[in-house]
Amino acid sequence: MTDVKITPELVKEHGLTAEEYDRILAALGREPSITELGIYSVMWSEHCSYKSSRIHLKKLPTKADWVIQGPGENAGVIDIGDGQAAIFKMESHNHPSYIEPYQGAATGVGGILRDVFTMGARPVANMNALRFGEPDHPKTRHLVAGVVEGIGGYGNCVGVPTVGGETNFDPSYNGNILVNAMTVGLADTDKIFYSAAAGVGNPVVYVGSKTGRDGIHGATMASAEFTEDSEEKRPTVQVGDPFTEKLLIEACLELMATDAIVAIQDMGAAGLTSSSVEMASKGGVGFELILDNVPQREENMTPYEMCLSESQERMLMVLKPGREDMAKAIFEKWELDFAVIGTITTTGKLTLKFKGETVGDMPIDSLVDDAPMYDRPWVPTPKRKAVTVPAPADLGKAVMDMIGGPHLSSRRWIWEQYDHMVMGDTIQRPGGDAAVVRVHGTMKGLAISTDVSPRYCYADPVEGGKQAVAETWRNITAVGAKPLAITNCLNFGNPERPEIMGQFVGCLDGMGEACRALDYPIVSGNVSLYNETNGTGILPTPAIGGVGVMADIDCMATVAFEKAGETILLIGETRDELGASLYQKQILGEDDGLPPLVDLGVERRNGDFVRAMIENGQVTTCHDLSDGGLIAALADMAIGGNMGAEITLGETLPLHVQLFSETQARYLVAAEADVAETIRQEAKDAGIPVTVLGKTGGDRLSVNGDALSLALADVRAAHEGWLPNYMAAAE
Amino acid sequence: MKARIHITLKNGVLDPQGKAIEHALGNMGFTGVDAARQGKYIELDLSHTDRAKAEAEVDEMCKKLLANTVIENYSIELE
Amino acid sequence: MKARIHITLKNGVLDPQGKAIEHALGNMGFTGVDAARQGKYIELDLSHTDRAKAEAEVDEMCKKLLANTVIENYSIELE
Amino acid sequence: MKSAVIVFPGSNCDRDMAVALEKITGQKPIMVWHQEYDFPEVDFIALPGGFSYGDYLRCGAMSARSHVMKEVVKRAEAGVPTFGVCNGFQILTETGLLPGALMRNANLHFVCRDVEMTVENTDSMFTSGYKGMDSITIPVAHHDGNYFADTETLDRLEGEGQVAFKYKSDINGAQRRIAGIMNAKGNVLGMMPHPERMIEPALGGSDGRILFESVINSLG
Ligand SMILES: Nc1ncnc2c1ncn2[C@@H]1O[C@H](COP(=O)(O)OP(=O)(O)O)[C@@H](O)[C@H]1O
Ligand SMILES: [Mg+2]
Repeated sequence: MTDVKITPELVKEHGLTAEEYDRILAALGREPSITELGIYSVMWSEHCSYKSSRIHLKKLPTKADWVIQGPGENAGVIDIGDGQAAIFKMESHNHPSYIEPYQGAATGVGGILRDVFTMGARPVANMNALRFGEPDHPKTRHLVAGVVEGIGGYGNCVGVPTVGGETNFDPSYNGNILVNAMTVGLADTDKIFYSAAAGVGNPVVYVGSKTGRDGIHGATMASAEFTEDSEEKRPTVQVGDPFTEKLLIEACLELMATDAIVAIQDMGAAGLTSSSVEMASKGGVGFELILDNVPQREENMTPYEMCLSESQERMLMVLKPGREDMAKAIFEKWELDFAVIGTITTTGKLTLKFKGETVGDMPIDSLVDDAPMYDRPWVPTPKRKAVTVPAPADLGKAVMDMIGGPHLSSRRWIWEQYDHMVMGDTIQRPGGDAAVVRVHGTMKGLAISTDVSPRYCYADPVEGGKQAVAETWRNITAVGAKPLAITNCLNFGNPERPEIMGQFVGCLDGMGEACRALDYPIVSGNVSLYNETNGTGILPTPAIGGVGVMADIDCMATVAFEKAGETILLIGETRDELGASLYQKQILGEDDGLPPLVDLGVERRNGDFVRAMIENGQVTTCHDLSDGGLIAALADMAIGGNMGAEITLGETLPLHVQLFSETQARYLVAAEADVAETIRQEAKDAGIPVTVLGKTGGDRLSVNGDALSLALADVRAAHEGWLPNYMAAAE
Repeated sequence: MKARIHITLKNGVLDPQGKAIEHALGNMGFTGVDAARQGKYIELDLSHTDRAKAEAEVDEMCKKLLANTVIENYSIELE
Repeated sequence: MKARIHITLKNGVLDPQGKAIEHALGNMGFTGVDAARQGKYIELDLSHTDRAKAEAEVDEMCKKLLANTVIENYSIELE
Repeated sequence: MKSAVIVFPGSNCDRDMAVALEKITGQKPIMVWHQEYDFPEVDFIALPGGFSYGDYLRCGAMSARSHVMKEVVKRAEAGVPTFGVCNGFQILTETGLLPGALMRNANLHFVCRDVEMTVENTDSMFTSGYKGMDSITIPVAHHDGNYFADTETLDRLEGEGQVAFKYKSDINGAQRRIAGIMNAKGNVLGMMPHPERMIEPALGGSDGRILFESVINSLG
């Protein structure tokens, strides 16, 4: 069947262990051909098989009455009422973006868009969660520029608004940046498409771009730890073609409006191989593919290359018999390739033919179910001790450094490069707690937020995992929406190290606990391991993307102060929680102590209270407290509304603790005095801690008179200036 | 001295622009175009007088800024 | 036959890309660059056999699509 | 008002334009796919924003050479109000219906944000509703909005009242901060900002709506 001899070296080059190779021999009852070896290697890679994470992912809560489809399909699906569904997922494109930031990030966006429209959804919003190395690292600026341009280049061209995200800098990402992209789409609940193939004899159809030698072995690369010289090897990176993607979206949605499609799946990592194997496996059928029929961009492509190519903008479908011509006409109208490349069989095998010969014949089960699954050894992260965190030498300077520094400064420079308004439904633009996108043609809104605080996850994975989920929940609540479900992208170091595996297990435990307590299940996700260079892992970074719904976009809150003389209220209790805080890390240069405790009962109680105030129209100005604590939130609100504030804090805790503590489950709201008084009463009656802090107005931010008094203009200049100044500075 | 730099996509790298040009020319009735590729062309005016030094420096500029050597090739002519 | 087409901005048309290159090279410590201009480079594979005809047709392609003669000049080499 | 929205492969503000037209005129526009160039008579033709043909080669270049544009040019020359936004503006310059060209933004970055503009001529069919307004706010979202024309053309545009809008501050390097221009007859307008994105308070304001209402009023 093959003339390439399979040597132990070749097996190793394919990232397979000797033991894994033995499993292949057992599954086939013979030696694999080179094409088969390649296919097993990608199917069994960490990226496709989740071999280190599967055992733990199973423990996550994935069900609720409103969940239509949980993990396991291309994206998760939730019911948002009125016969409509929100479909969403987040995915990483970390390694490719480090090697070629523009194309890596661009193709990351392209890939996640396909995951969502594959299911019949029109994509309506993109988000991006980005982590870069320290600003002073010589590569950081170039990576930020390229990644942001790539995300914009792709999303803007496709015409899906990029409405939010998050951006962090930390030395642990110096050699391993994280680029996590999320897409949210909308569909009717009765028009959702799945990937399970069915119908023996049905045609298997390839549509989209032609196949080239792009990113061959990209999937295995994404699972291999970086070493210094992988930068030198410069593996083939894929180039995205957003124009073709746009055509593909329109063509697929047009075909989906008919009844021709039995099953559909995008070709993502490991391209044709993983898409056909997954479709066949889910449907319990076999696939026979005639590789000669695959549209090819380059000459003399081998079966190996065609099966492993990661060329972008391609989809695989199973059609009902006799619908080929109608489908073909649609794809030709959109000037896309269309080819029948195979049929569904009863064999339970993936059979590959090329030039009249069989070049591969593998049991589907062996590719999926026999994939190795590891219960890797892990050790729990040692518990830290509580610490007392001292006051800064100069309070005003500390506040200015934080608000005008890399961590809290405005990301305007980023989001202004993204078209965040196309499609005409962006009701809350980037810069607030959650983005809000109107459900087209209705008064409903989808609220979306991505969050995680890697500092906390590093200090205490369980609390950090809880906090990440809770923070998206809180951000969605703060705009007035009801959080419904989440997707995630779990970025960690090398799982073969027990400490890293311990972080992973801990974060998942925490996430699961929070999801259960908040009725906020996980419906899709992605795992990216081996984010490590020369043995140093990234901070554990389980990025969470939350989605919620509001019934009426006219009852929505934003962070900006609206009117002078309004009363500012703090909902929730402030404790001395400066361990693992941004203040401690940035101003004192230390990272120690316990991260803030996440009390999920309190989180839910406070959040439900705040949401009700927004829903019933009492409050239109609200901001949750997160990194940087009270003073950071207050500054955001003042800058957003171009209006100062004057507040007074009591003496129960030291001033710097009250300003910088990152105690969870807290919100700032502003309202007219009489409304504020009502709210205060209602909170008290509900047993929710509430404090009147002061009033909006003026052109300064002042706390306790002169204890802290900053000109708003200076605060704004620092906040808005840091990122553009940093990016404009000489390399 | 003048440097003329051509930057083209490496073999096998997808060239969406070239593909679109091919297509558009076909639609406009130009039938004889089998393939189109698009690259960049950069001209630099240099104050160098030493040719060898200029060449080395322009090569460095290409590597460090002008070309994206992950996906692009470049060639330099000095004049 | 192959056509190599250079498309450059006309004199007097501000070239934002060229300016940015100049600037970036300066920042990176390359001192000898007095000016930079960025243009396009397009290669066409032609099925023509008649050189004169090919030249005329490529010229038309440039006029009608490849160059915007309001702001750009073009030059054609056949090979 | 009967209107048509021309759709090219890669247009992506076609739906936004159609929604705005329907909301404001009360009538669904017809969507004209670029290959269906034989479309019914309409009172108003809109070329929407987006990335037709991926903005490859030059923004708007390939669309401008399409069959449907031959038809649009014919009708525009015969006096049908024709309106290009963003990519539509780029297409209008590429066809020669409007002078000049739109180049890469001076800072090379895509820019998406609200911009303040002055209305330079409030006597046109597109802008009469802006009489008395010192400044209006409409969002931009483009990579190539840097308007260029030679000095003579610029002087003529300004002298003849063909400049419709100017940015109040420089956002993309455009000569004389030009944001939108009209042809000599005043029935063709091209502009970079997106009025169809500013038609209701929920989207941040309604200044864009006035433009469409002006056209409706002028048609009587
Ligand atoms: N990469 C990005 N892309 C788009 N928007 C971003 C990005 N990074 C941050 N933002 C936006 O900046 C604002 C502040 O972000 P962040 O500080 O993470 O908010 P929060 O603390 O409320 O989670 C949010 O509106 C967010 O959507
Ligand atoms: Mg927030």
